[in-house]
Amino acid sequence: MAKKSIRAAVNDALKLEMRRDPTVILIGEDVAGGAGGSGVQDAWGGVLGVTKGLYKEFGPGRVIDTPITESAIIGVAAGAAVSGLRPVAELMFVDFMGVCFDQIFNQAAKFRYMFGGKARTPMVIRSMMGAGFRAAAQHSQSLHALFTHIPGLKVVMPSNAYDAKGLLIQAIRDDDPVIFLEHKAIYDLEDEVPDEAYTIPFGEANILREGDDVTIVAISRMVHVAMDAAKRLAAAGIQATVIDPRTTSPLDEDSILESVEETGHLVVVDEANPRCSFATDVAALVADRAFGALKGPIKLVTAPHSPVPFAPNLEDAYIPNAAKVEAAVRATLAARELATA
Amino acid sequence: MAKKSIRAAVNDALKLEMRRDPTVILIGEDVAGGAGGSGVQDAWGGVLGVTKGLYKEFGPGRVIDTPITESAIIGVAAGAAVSGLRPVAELMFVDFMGVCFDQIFNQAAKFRYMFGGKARTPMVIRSMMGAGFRAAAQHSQSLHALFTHIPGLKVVMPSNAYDAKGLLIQAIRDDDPVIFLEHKAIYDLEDEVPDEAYTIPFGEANILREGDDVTIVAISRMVHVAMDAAKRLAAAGIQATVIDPRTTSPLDEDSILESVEETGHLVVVDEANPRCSFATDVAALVADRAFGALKGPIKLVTAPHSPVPFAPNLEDAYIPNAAKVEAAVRATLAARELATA
Amino acid sequence: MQLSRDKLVEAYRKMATIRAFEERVGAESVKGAIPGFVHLYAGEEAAAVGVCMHLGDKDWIGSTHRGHGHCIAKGCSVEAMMVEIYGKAGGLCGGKGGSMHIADLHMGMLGANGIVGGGPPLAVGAALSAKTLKTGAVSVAFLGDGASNQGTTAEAMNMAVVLKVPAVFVIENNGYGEATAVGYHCGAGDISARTAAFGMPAEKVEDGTDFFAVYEAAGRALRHAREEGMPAAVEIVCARQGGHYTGDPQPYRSKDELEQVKKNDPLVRFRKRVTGEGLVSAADLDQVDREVAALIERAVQKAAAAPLPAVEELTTDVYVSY
Amino acid sequence: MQLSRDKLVEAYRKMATIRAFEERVGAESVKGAIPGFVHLYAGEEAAAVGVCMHLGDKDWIGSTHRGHGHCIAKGCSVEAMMVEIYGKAGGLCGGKGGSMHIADLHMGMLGANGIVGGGPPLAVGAALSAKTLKTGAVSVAFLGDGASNQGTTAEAMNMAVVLKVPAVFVIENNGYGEATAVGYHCGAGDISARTAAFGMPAEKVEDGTDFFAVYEAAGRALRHAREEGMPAAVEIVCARQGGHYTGDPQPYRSKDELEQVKKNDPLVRFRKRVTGEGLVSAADLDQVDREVAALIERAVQKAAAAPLPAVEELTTDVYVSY
Ligand SMILES: Cc1ncc(C[n+]2csc(CCOP(=O)(O)OP(=O)(O)O)c2C)c(N)n1
Ligand SMILES: Cc1ncc(C[n+]2csc(CCOP(=O)(O)OP(=O)(O)O)c2C)c(N)n1
Ligand SMILES: [Mg+2]
Ligand SMILES: [Mg+2]
Repeated sequence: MAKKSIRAAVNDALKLEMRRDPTVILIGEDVAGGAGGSGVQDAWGGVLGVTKGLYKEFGPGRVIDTPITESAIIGVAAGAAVSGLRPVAELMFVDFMGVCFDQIFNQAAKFRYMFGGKARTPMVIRSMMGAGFRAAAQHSQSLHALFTHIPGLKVVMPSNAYDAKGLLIQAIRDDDPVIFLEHKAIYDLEDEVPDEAYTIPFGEANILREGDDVTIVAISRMVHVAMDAAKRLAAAGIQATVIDPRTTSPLDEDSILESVEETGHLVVVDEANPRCSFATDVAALVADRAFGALKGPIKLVTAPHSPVPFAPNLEDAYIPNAAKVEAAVRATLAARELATA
Repeated sequence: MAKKSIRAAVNDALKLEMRRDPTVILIGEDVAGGAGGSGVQDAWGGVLGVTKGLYKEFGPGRVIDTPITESAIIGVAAGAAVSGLRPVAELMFVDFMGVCFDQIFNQAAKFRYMFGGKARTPMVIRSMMGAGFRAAAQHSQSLHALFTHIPGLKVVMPSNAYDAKGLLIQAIRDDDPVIFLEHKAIYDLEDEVPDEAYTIPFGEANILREGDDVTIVAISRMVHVAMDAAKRLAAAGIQATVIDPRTTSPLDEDSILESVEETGHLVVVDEANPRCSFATDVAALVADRAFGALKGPIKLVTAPHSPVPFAPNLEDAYIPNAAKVEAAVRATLAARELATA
Repeated sequence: MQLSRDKLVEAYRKMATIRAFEERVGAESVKGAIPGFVHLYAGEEAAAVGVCMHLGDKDWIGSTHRGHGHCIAKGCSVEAMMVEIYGKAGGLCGGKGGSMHIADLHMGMLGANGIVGGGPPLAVGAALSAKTLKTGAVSVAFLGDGASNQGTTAEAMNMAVVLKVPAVFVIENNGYGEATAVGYHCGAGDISARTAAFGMPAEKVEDGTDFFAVYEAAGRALRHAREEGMPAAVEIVCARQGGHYTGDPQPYRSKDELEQVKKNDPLVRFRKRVTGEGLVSAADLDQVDREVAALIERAVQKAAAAPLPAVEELTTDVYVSY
Repeated sequence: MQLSRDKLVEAYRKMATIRAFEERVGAESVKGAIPGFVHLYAGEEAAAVGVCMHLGDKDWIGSTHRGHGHCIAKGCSVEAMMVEIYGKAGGLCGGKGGSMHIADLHMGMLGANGIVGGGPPLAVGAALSAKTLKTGAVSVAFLGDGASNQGTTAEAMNMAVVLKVPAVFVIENNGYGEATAVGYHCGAGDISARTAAFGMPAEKVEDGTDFFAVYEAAGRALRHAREEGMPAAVEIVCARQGGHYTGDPQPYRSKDELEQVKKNDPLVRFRKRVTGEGLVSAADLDQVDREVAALIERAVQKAAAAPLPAVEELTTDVYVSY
């Protein structure tokens, strides 16, 4: 098995599915790059090169460069999805959702329900998320809570290359609209990734390590932050279970609840802003359905309630890190010790 | 003091502030109604007549009808707000936010932070929310979680006429962008409303009743559902505290926490979809900061994870009601009895 | 483009069906039999039918909040539509969509739309499917004068030209977006010229209550789309006979204007022309009227009698799988 | 519209400042001294300066992701800009905004914008303020060829016409939106004609590297806005000398094209003309170049030496009050 980066794994998934299924198309800004220019076509393969090479293999009929008009990109994908294609639309940075949100949440997400179950809308919206690139307030956001809030959407947030490939193939084959969020700061993370196609079902968490003392739920890039914290904690004799739900909608509630039933403590790590967030979502789930097992407060480690700043030191302070996760774990465990003292 | 409906209270607030401050303008679709037509101007005053009469008093320079282009409406309001006006923009139904969300969350909400504190963006976006009108999936949503998630926005959701007037005057005088959500199903609810101008500060909850057994947090129309449930429960000897936060951002955390410290039980009632919602937000707050006081699971009473259906019986089943709130209260109290049994 | 007698009768039947449907829906709505609010298409029949007479089942249309006419013209079941508008089980969308969300993908009807400007990008998407899958289909985006200003419409038009797809934009300029007149809300003054400036042939039918004028202009646009695989547009100047929604007292329209509208009734004009030219007899049209009336009556009976959806359906069909 | 010698020197100084600023930012960025990515304006100087020479402090501009040139042309502090781009304390936005969010409301600069098409509605809003408050100001929306397709732009143009406000849309057609050429992404082929179809005078400056051509066309548009209180537009055909962002290898542009761009350097052309016509001496322009070089050097020194923002500022200024 070869080592592949998340970037390569995503490319791989797209390539394999486009080979397998002629109705899969790619549409977005500069997904090839160079249309109409005086130089070469396939100049970019997306701003960060993720779709590089697909244009060469599949041509302009299936790797479709567009104007900078996201409502039309997403709307065209949605319209194509209900009429026979299986489009993968690229919404470059998820921060741009604001110019096309209607097509996502009022159109694609609601067709099936509004039409009484008579529509299938098999489309994927790939988009880059996350801070860490010194790209400031409009190019660094983690907006998965907004999509997770909306019924009809599925939301996928891979944390590693293996998952990225399997989840994206699943997303493409899935008959519902899927928001597929790639964290741009971990594109180069490598993993063992099989060459052939495989799928990972939605709503099945990945349990990265098991420990009796505390449950840490984290997604996307935050999984790595959580694992760092878990290692530090282990060194101090505190054993954490780390759960990567991989998809926020659907959510593998059982894995989270079962773990908290055992550990009695929950910390959620989420790069997004704190209010009405995925972090609060998991907390509320547990505060209801695993309440009896809880031995300490549920701690959330998130970005502050502020936009993403540009200055590097501020941005670094903005993003949750292992030290903060560790502190959160210690805080909830302290409550138990206090109680039993 | 006269009885006034929420509709009249909103109209009143607009009128008083427009009289007081010549920089306050109203802009939106058919806020007057009739522009360019062969009949009378001021034909509508908004689709539900809320801004009726303002055109007559303030004229076309301050009550501005627009084309059906929400990004331009909100963007114009935001641009006007940073350059000397104090616009009140009308986004008819909050469901339409998807066609203009960028101007709300990436522009207006972020100016001050991105510009290092050098901008003031005193604008209000008034919009109708909520189910119950048999208007189906694209005209019935409760989308306050999406706004509450975004730093830089304030989110106001009045439940009665007195609050509507005071909160709207505060919103207009406020120097930050405010999302002001009027529940269309309670426009005709009447209350004692003073004729003169007054303000209600943001972030201060209204405690409608106090009881020792359980804390019920509810907003907008759900406040009335919660009060109904509280009355039923009182008849059965269960005393509930009912808290209406009035604004979800900022949130009066203290009032909620203090109450739960006393009651030990929390139920949140929210008309929105359940995931990453205001309901989970309040639950997470309490599961962290009032954990030690909790004596039973936190129960959320929300709409299901589905779009709003058209059929009347389905829509009625969709909206949280007093029976569900009562059941939720009984469920969390049962946990205590179980524990103490 | 001479229409056969059968085609003329078919066109009349469709227009008459739309009219009867809308008048009845309006009446039932005022009576309180229909939940929510409805936007009626009465007065604009020549537009939907003049366009859809050129379409087959595999062609696509995207519609608007004022969508009943498009549905009927495209061939959706009138009974299933009525049941849907009543919010009952067995409706075209199981009672979950209602008037503003009627859709019938099997009939190439991509859906009414509660969002002004929501439809055009979707219709371009169906045109892309047609091109990619080489189905030979075309895709029509119906939109109003108000919607023509919406950014999504501009984007869809440009996208259709760039992607070189067989999409036709049909702008039903009924003079108003809600209570605001086109002379105010459309800065350009001329929707067709603005549409043409996006890079496609755009024709204006000044008298859009004349079925034949619409039919011919739409024919040219659709032929262009089918033969060249490229977008085109038609603006149809027409008028709604009623208010924006049932119950709208329309103070923004003068009596004169409303009288003028009544005079230009597309059904009356159609009847006059085809009977005047001896193409179809008045008796035959009367017979159509009777059949239509019976159809609508049956539909209403069925809708009124239909049960509400089972309450369990509240949470079904949010996803294909979840 | 003959420019005085002082004005000519001022124009040259602004263009030279932009060029020197951008070249230095590019170099510092490649060295890693500047966080993130930057979009440089080099090559398009005649556009920003040709337009902004007509503006006063109380006039407004809305800008883009490629905004440094607009800021400098409008009169923002070059030092404070550089500090901002370094993400340091004392920057124009306290280090919180960076290159893509530079704003200076006191100088009538509504902000760069990370969202393509985000600016035009905002600029129309400032024009509405000017009209309502009778300040006599005009408001300019700078936008790119790529942004000209964005729905928000279309909406803003229509809105400006409908609201009758003094907004001027300046479309900097540098041939590309990222790696996609205008010949592909703009179905209309002609941005100006499409803009005119929204109902405003729209002029095209075919050679937008000629400062004088831009200056004159912009003057006509701005006079229209100021005197009639109505919108106008100018399309400026120009070229970026570098890639979309620093580091873009630009395989989508041929060598020929890049050479052509170098030949049409707006600064070289300006210098040739004013010295050739004896309006300003080469020595005087050289002196300006030296002063500009010193200014940029000072700015970089200051930026490099400036401290990072205090970490407590992470959560300040989210709201005026909360
Ligand atoms: C995005 C959005 N904005 C506003 C509305 C409210 N609305 C419903 S219909 C309508 C008027 C549409 O006018 P037009 O496009 O001319 O269609 P017509 O009603 O005349 O058929 C408006 C403003 C909406 N449904 N969606
Ligand atoms: C809404 C949105 N979509 C996409 C982008 C990514 N992006 C940044 S600049 C750019 C190209 C803009 O082209 P143009 O308007 O011609 O300006 P230029 O870069 O040529 O100055 C794109 C696509 C963005 N920032 N915002
Ligand atoms: Mg209309
Ligand atoms: Mg460009």
